[in-house]
Amino acid sequence: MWQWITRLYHQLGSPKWFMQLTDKWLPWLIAVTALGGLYGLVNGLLFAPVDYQQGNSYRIIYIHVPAALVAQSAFVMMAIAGAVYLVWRIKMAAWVAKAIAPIGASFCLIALFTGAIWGKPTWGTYWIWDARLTSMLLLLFLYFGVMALQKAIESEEMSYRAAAILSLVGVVNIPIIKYSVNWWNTLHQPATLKLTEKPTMHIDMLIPLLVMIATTYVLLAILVILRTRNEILWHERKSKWLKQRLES
Amino acid sequence: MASIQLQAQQLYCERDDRVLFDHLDVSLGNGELVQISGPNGAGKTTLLRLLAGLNQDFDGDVLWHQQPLRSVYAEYAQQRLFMGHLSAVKKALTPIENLRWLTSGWSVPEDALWEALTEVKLAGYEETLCQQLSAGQQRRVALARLCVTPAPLWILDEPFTALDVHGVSWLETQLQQHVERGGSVLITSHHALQSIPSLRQLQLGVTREFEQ
Amino acid sequence: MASIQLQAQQLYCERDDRVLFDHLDVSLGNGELVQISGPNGAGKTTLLRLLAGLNQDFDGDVLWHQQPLRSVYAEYAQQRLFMGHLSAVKKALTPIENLRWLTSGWSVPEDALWEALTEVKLAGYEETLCQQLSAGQQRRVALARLCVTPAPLWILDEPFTALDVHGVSWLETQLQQHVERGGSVLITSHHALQSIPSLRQLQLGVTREFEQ
Amino acid sequence: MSLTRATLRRDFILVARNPGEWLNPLMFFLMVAAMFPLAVDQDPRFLAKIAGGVIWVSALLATLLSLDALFKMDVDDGSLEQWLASGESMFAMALGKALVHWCVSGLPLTLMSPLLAMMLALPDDAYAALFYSLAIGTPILSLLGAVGAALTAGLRSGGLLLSLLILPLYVPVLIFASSAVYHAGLGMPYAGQLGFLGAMLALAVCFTPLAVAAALKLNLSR
Amino acid sequence: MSLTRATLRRDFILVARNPGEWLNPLMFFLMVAAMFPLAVDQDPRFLAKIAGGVIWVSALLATLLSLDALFKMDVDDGSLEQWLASGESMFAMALGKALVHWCVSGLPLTLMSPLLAMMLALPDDAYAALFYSLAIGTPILSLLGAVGAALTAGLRSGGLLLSLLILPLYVPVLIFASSAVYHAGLGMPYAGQLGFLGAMLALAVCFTPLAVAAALKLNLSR
Ligand code: HEM
Ligand SMILES: Nc1ncnc2c1ncn2[C@@H]1O[C@H](COP(=O)(O)OP(=O)(O)OP(=O)(O)O)[C@@H](O)[C@H]1O
Ligand SMILES: Nc1ncnc2c1ncn2[C@@H]1O[C@H](COP(=O)(O)OP(=O)(O)OP(=O)(O)O)[C@@H](O)[C@H]1O
Ligand SMILES: [Mg+2]
Ligand SMILES: [Mg+2]
Repeated sequence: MWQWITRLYHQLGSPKWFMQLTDKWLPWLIAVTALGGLYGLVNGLLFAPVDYQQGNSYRIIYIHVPAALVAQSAFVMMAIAGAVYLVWRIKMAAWVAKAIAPIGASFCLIALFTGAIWGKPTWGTYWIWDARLTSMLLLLFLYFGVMALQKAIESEEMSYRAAAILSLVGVVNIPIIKYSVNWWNTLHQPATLKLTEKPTMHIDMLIPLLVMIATTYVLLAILVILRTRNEILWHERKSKWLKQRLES
Repeated sequence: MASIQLQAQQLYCERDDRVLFDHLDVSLGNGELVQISGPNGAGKTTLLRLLAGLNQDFDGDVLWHQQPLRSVYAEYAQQRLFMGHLSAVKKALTPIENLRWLTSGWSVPEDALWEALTEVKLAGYEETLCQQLSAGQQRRVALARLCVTPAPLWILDEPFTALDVHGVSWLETQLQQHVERGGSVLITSHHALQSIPSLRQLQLGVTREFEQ
Repeated sequence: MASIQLQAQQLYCERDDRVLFDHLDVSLGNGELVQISGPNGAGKTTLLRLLAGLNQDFDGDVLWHQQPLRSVYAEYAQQRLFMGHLSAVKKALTPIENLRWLTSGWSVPEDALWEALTEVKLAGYEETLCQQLSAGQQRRVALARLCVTPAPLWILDEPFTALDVHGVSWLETQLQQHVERGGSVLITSHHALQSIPSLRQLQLGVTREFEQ
Repeated sequence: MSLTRATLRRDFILVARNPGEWLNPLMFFLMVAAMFPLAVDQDPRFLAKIAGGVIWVSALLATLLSLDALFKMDVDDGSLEQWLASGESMFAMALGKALVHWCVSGLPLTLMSPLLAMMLALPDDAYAALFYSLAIGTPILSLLGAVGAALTAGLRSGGLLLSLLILPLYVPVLIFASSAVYHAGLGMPYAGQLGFLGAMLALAVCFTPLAVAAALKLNLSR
Repeated sequence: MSLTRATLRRDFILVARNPGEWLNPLMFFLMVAAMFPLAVDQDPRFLAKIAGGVIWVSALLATLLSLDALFKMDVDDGSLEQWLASGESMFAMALGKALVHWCVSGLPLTLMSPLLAMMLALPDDAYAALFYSLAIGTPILSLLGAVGAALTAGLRSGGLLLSLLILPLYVPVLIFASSAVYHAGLGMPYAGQLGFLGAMLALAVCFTPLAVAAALKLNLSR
């Protein structure tokens, strides 16, 4: 058992192993994304029944909800990777954390953007200060904070560690922020516009949605892997194994 | 080399009720090197900044070609190069960018700048950000302009700071050559400059000792 | 004097893909003075900070009494005094207040502090704000603690900066006395320290020259 | 321990010698709050509704601005290096620094808040709530802010970056505090909100010094 | 002249190398504006009334914060000394510095303002007024701010002191600009207010560089 753990530890820390592993995995992951995406989008956009309240505009849910969920999970992943780096000084973890930040922020932007587009037909406005929207916006700010800090520090080591500390502080705060924002929104007098009460979902709508959510997580994995590989290629550009690899 | 004629007469300066110098006369012409020496706190930096026209908190006259410094300041500025304690090297720029800025008052051709960096042993670091250079290397960036600016009068405050042995002897050679070409130098340094023949010393008073 | 046993084995450090030192061994015991020398950018400051436990960005072991530095850091810190490029002198405080802070890790009696300031020729300036002192005088404030801290191991980065001739010889005497008392000193300086008999030199590699 | 105590004493001497350090945040607080009526509407009934929020936002910004210098000076002049070289506990140091900061920013703001409340026509019932919420809330701002200040201490464009990092973290404090004031103004109970603020303060005291210490140690390997 | 041009080029290189310099004020602007609904009330009808004022106050604060570094870096590293030593015209230099500052702070804010206007439910009629008032008003903020930045460049707690010095000077800009936006929201004409802003801008371009130059020369006799 212990041996297995130490082996895993060394493997996880090894860029070479990561490259080899992801060489094998990437095609499969991409295939899964393509299939899942195709299925989810075709079913969601073409075959799922029309919503009796919102007509066809609800179909943006197939992008909006997965993006929102992934954006939140990505932050947690980033914080975990950061913590691993802080404790064990595994360079790989820092590279993964660095790779996640812009991806998470992008998903966050997608969720906000699709939500805003969706808001226009449903609420008649692009933006209201609803609890969920607000906490999503704050999440975006947290992402920007981490990225800005990373950019601002020249020494690479330091920037990794600083970003890790910040994302840990952030991840502790996310539940507090979410909670307080929820509470704020429900205790003040209610806004004139509200998220439409969600009709219990038709099964034909639900399945494509679940597929899309799963697919988006896989997409997140792919993007993180690709960006991490870039980091590896850059940082290990002098190493022997990489030169051999590139030659063969 | 343009003609140099800097004269200071009857300078008087006090800081915090302590007289730094009084009835001080300084004059400088072509081919001269004046080292201002004295213990810490004697007023060397103060005197240098004053002669460079950067400090007007004194009594007495500073003349450039017989004219008060302030009235011909722009011309004077063209003719003298000032290097203070602070090196004006931006850490977020590369040595070549810094040098370009430092010499922008004179029109210096681009390749002369690259040569100057090579001259101060920074070849290969031209495109590295200065924050990644060591203390002495940053200092060399600032010194590189001595090779390229045409100003005949140099005013240097502790230019030997942070330089290694080679750097020091390089700078001594520069000073000497400049003086031989007919330029002149006003310098403070705790470093002995004996190797330069035309050296003149200007000793500033010792700091007052307090009784306990 | 407490016993000193600092060992560094197989140190390796690179910055920006340039190896500063490799397979470097350093050891220091009572009564030794090691001067780390080398040209600008050789890695002297880096090595010093690393031996002081202020930089962990290297490979190899640094041992204090046979134990890894990080595991006995608090004890080690009590035994060594570190002075870097930055002097940690607050300009809005007076010399005596600064010195009090600088020595607060050891319990130093108040009158020893005043004596130390007299020793570095700052008598009379004890209650002046440091921003009104000259470059060299500010440096002396930081140096004053050499006279009063009981730490046996001194790590000093370019301590001669900005000192005048008297200051330099004073500091040399201090170093010599400290070593004679059984203390030890690790120092970088572009200044020659020949006067001290037990001097050992540690030469760091020359900077890589680039071809044009 | 001794160095921590010496540092606290030194910091208070510095503040005493440069009263701007506590006067400036206070003035800024007053000015920002005073700008709102100019920018929005001077009608007291209208102001009464926004007063609590405006005062809290101003307090938050004033705290933020004064955070910038918290560790920067110490990094620049080498004091932090000496501190790290001393091998003493960072936790105590971080806590001490936050305490000094609060005494310099949060405390004067809290004491001055009734004046602003009056100028902005805050309902009488809400004065106590404003005072208590500031008294409990501003220490949280100092503690969280210290994390940001430590992370950005060695950087060039520190001030703004710092704001970016910690403004989102300030949101819960802002929400609970301004809601306390708002409810008090309507005559409703607000003990719950203050309780939450208290809980947050307890959490912050325990954990933020850890983050500050870790962030300061980053400066080790510069 | 050549040094002024070199300085402009150098400053733009520095900005390009450190995008935080223009991104951070922008983010700060967005964040501060987003705090208000949290602190006050999220009802769109209510927000619509304060939106113009809130956006302008946020813009003003964002500009203020980014001013701090305008001359400070140059003083600290000796660039200003070199500049003074060069004997070139200070007027051009001051104007150039303000221009760079505006490109980095005011311009991005102006371009982003419609987004914030949307989030704060600004009435549709007021969008144009907001945009124009920012386009004319933020250069004034940069120019006036440069005076404060020059005065406080050599000081320790510059940031806050700077705010204190120039916030009062910003008040007229704030009043005219927010009144323009407010009137536009009610469907009333607002050309008059913009006219005043324009006149102020013209004045500021002519005179503030003189003040900046004088303030920088104070650093001569340090
Ligand atoms: C900018 C605008 C919007 C943002 C930022 C936003 C944000 C979010 C977030 C963060 C989630 C994830 C679920 C969670 O964590 O609770 C979510 C889910 C969802 N959103 Fe939005 N949203 C926006 C607009 C809208 C609009 C206009 C609608 C439809 C009227 C909508 C309907 C939904 C639904 C149905 C879900 C999934 C159900 C659930 O998980 O609760 N959203 N949104
Ligand atoms: N912050 C940094 N980031 C990256 N590289 C650095 C950094 N600081 C120094 N270096 C590199 O490390 C090398 C050694 O620097 P160091 O400051 O140790 O030199 P030094 O021997 O003390 O030189 P000097 O005599 O000029 O003080 C330099 O050549 C520089 O390129
Ligand atoms: N900003 C200041 N305000 C008031 N007095 C000052 C100021 N700067 C320097 N002084 C005083 O002027 C005296 C001379 O300072 P100056 O910096 O000219 O000395 P220096 O000869 O250059 O010394 P060093 O060799 O240490 O550089 C000092 O003793 C100091 O007391
Ligand atoms: Mg001097
Ligand atoms: Mg060095």
